[in-house]
Amino acid sequence: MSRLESAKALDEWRRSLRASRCAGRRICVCGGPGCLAAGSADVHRALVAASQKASFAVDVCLDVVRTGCQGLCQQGVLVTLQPQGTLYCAVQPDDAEEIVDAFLQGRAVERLLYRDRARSVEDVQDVPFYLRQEKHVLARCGLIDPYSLDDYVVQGGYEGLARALCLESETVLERIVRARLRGRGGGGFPAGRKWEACRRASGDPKYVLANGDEGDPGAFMDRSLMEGDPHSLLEGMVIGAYAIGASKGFIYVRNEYPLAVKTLQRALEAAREKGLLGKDVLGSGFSFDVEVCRGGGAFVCGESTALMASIEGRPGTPRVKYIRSSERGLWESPTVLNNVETWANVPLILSRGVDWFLSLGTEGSPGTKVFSLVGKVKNTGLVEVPMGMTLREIIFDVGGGMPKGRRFKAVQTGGPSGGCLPEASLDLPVDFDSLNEAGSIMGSGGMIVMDDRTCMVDVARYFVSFLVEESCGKCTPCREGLRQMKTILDDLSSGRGRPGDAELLRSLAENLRDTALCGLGQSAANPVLSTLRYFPEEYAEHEAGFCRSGVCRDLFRFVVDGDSCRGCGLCASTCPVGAVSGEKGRAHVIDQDRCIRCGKCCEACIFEAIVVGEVTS
Amino acid sequence: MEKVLLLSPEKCIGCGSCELACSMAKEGEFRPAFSRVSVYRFDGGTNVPMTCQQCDEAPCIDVCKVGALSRDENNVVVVDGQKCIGCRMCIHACPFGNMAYHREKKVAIKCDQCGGDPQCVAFCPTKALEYLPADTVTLARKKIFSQKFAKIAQEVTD
Amino acid sequence: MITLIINGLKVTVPEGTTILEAARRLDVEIPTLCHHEGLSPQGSCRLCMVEIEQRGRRRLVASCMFPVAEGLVVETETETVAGARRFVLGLLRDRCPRSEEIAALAARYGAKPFGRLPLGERDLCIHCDRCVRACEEEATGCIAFSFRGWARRVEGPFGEAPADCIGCGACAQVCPTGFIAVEEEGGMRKIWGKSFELLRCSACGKPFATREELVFQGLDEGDLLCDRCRKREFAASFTRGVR
Amino acid sequence: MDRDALGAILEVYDREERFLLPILQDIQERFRHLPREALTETARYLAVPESRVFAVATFYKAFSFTPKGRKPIKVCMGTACHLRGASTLLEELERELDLSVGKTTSDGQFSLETVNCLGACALAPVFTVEDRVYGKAEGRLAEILERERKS
Repeated sequence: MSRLESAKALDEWRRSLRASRCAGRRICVCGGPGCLAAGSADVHRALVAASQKASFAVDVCLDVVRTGCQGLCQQGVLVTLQPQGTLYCAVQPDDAEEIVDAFLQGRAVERLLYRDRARSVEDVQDVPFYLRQEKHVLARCGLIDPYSLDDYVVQGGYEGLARALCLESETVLERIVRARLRGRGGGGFPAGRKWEACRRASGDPKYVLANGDEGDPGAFMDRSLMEGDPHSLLEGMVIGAYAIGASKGFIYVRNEYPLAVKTLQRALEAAREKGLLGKDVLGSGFSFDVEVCRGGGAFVCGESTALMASIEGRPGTPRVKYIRSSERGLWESPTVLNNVETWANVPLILSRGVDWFLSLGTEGSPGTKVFSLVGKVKNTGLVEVPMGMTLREIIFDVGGGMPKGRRFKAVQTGGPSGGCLPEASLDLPVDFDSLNEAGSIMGSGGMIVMDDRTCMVDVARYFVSFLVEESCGKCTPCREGLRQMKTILDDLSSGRGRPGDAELLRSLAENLRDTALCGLGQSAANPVLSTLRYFPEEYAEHEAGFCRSGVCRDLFRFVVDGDSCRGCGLCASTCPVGAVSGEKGRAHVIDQDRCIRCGKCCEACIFEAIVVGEVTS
Repeated sequence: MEKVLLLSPEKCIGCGSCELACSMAKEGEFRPAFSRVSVYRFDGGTNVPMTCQQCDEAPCIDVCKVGALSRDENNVVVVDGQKCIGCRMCIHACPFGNMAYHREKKVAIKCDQCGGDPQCVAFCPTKALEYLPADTVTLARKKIFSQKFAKIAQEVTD
Repeated sequence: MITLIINGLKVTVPEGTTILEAARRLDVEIPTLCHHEGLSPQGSCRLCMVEIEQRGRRRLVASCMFPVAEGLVVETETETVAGARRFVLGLLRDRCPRSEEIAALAARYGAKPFGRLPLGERDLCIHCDRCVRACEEEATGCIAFSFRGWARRVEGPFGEAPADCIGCGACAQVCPTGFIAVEEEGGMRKIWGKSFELLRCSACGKPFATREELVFQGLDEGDLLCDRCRKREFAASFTRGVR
Repeated sequence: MDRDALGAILEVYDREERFLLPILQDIQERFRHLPREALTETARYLAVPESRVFAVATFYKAFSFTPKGRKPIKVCMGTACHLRGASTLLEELERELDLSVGKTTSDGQFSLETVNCLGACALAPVFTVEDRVYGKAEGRLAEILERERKS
């Protein structure tokens, strides 16, 4: 493995790699977070063993690789066969031999295929979940071995960097500006403008940072990218550094993502060895290196100035930033910070062109966006769609809608800094500006679907409790205001609510939004303000002591609707405390003194006969 | 022209008018304990008025990291009471004891030559304290005085 | 030089001046808590918020840190500003119900506590960070804020008396609410749970400094004189010089 | 405390302030908590005030002052898990282990903590024991814990 001394050498290397692989058949085992949890390591081991056994028998080389997230986490462990693109779902280690045998014989294992209304779908592209997606940033994620630089290069990796280094650095910058790339991590600030300001700023050295401190609960986009396609992030950073004139970069990775740290470190070593990073990148004379920093477990470190404080070795408390980081950032030097997904878009803009990028998405928000679609939705997973797709299309077409006939109530975007949007907002095109107008934010791309058994006051309380834990405590509004809001929300969800609480909450939240020091505090009001805006009736009911969703345990009771109950007994057998009783075939009853209101009976009932009723004193 | 405050112990009669004038000007009351200038009366009738000599290399300024001590346009070292955090480092640092700590206001105090109109000079009946243009004659006199200080300082540190 | 408008009045100040400094030149009153002229700005108490108009957008900014800009329009007495002050002071009233300083400010700006927090132990600390900055910037940095959020508190390492404290008392001097107590009695100074035996002046015998203060400055050798005796000593040796 | 182990951790890093966080992470990993002497030694090594080290050690959730269990159990409190009953799961775990959040069992085997999102939302509610992820585990808790106890 020698260093690549020029863009041409990279090209030649790519061609020779491709030539040596043209016959390559591979079995890709998903190693994304969801599949790992579902046991993908065991599946991988079994498949490796099975393929080795098979290759003794027949003289065929089968490659078994562990890839990053393939997307459809709900159906994990996922296995995709290349080059056919056959997708297997819910694979167990025991299935390994059958998969390998069938692969060698050129047929599919019918029982493991994705099933769509009794029809099994063979080609991964025809699975409805993937049908409406446009995978560009995630294109390689799930296809390549994240530890293999060869894999990345075969798939066109570092082509963007090679192109960039042939251009003047101003031209590279100008392309990013013209592509109107907006930051994928929060408010959607134009990346090009940030880069430009940093390039112009005086001060040396300049830094580029990648924000991989993905703290939003229910979001794993950046994790999937870092663990599944680390070089795309690196390549983006090198291009950015070239455009800005930076010599050093840091990737700040969330503490809870040890695999991402390991994957990135391996990628850094491989890239350095090949001369794609470090001194004199691809013989261009430009030098740049990157270091990985582990976070310490603090949500606030996703805020840019807190992240920088953390890299500097201090507690992650944000600074007032009336002077932008692009002028005075890390160690007071000009700094550009973008999140992982934003960086991963950069190579694409260079290799495929600005016009191609602008052809995706909307006028104001070009390109695609990666979401983690979770919560009460059939197909949870990692999705990439063009900006401007409506919430309805994402949730119902890609996500397959609500499970088990439940009713949609709200979708939460943007994590604790975002908001809850109601059914009436479903036709909203998803882009930075329309989400903002609706009272939420794009955030980094968490999308959590909620059904009629979700209490919006409880959701607000959940996020505010989260933020109380995560507030750094530096500024008065966030430290004290959130605590006040939490107290009121606790009161509301435990029957101690008072008339006027909703109004008091609104006033506290609005003041918090207007006076807090950093982005975390300012946006911390969103979960409260958006639920107040779209679900005022639930707050009114909680003030009076009722939770219609059957979540706040002191504010409702489960009752059996005698007309609907068929007496099947499913509820009684599910109840963990034996509170439901009744004769077979007759309407059942719930002993209210015993009932712990866990809702298991309600979930279990297929006749919707268990309903939420008011507490009668 | 810049002016300098000259001390002439040989003219001092130890009347203490300067201390009273200073505390009145700075504190609004006659409290010699809070005066920035002090008169020391020794046996044998020698009286010495003492106040800040506005050292060229002032240890008080060096030690103050919060920027409460600085030189004004007349080269006088002044305390900004708003900036002072009361750490007393300057008080320990001054080799001549010319910085003091105001126990009530909890800040450092020193002679600031009353912004160009030193009251001690105005009330000194014998010109033991003088406020003169920094011309050649005055500077020569001040130099002699300072050299004595330097010599004494030397003796003490030895 | 930059010209801006505060409450309809023009003021011209050097570049890099903050709105607060510019306002004080006009004698426009803006309440502050975490601000201290000797310490690096922090912008965390959010009491000094003022309303600015920039590119047609109005918003609240912390005047103690916002740098002036040409043509900037600032309002310090709008209903929005008053509301923000009431909010911040109301929160601090709940946090520090025993603080007379906060009560006085709250009364002055019409703020009331919200009164919803569960009762519990309350101290006088409003988390302005002045003590921490004073110690860090002038002394040894022996105290810091530990933990975070509501639980955040200023203390020595491990919640104990800070080993590095030199007893200079600057932290107590800059504390706006008197949370940090410094006691001086019988030749002892007590602060942060640490007791210092004060050194006595070798001339007059009065206790005048902690040994740690002098060691920190490298002044702990030779005759240890208080400032008054140092002054007298020099006056005395001067008399020898006169003769 | 094993001073050689601490020395080995420190010597990897240059004496720069910015390495405070990674050093503490290594100490936490090695000792499963932050021993006090280690913090004092780190402060000396990096020439930063002890108060700074303590501030960083208490600010970030990754650190603890009492030893975590050999098998730390982390319960995901992410939004998806919350909606699908994470708090009930946590209650059940507390009951099964007779342990409250933030504590370690007396034999030092298990400690219980909550985390904000493990990224395994499809399996919500989830928890991990070391790096093993368990999803949709209601009703199987006793069995899982028994297996973990023995392995």
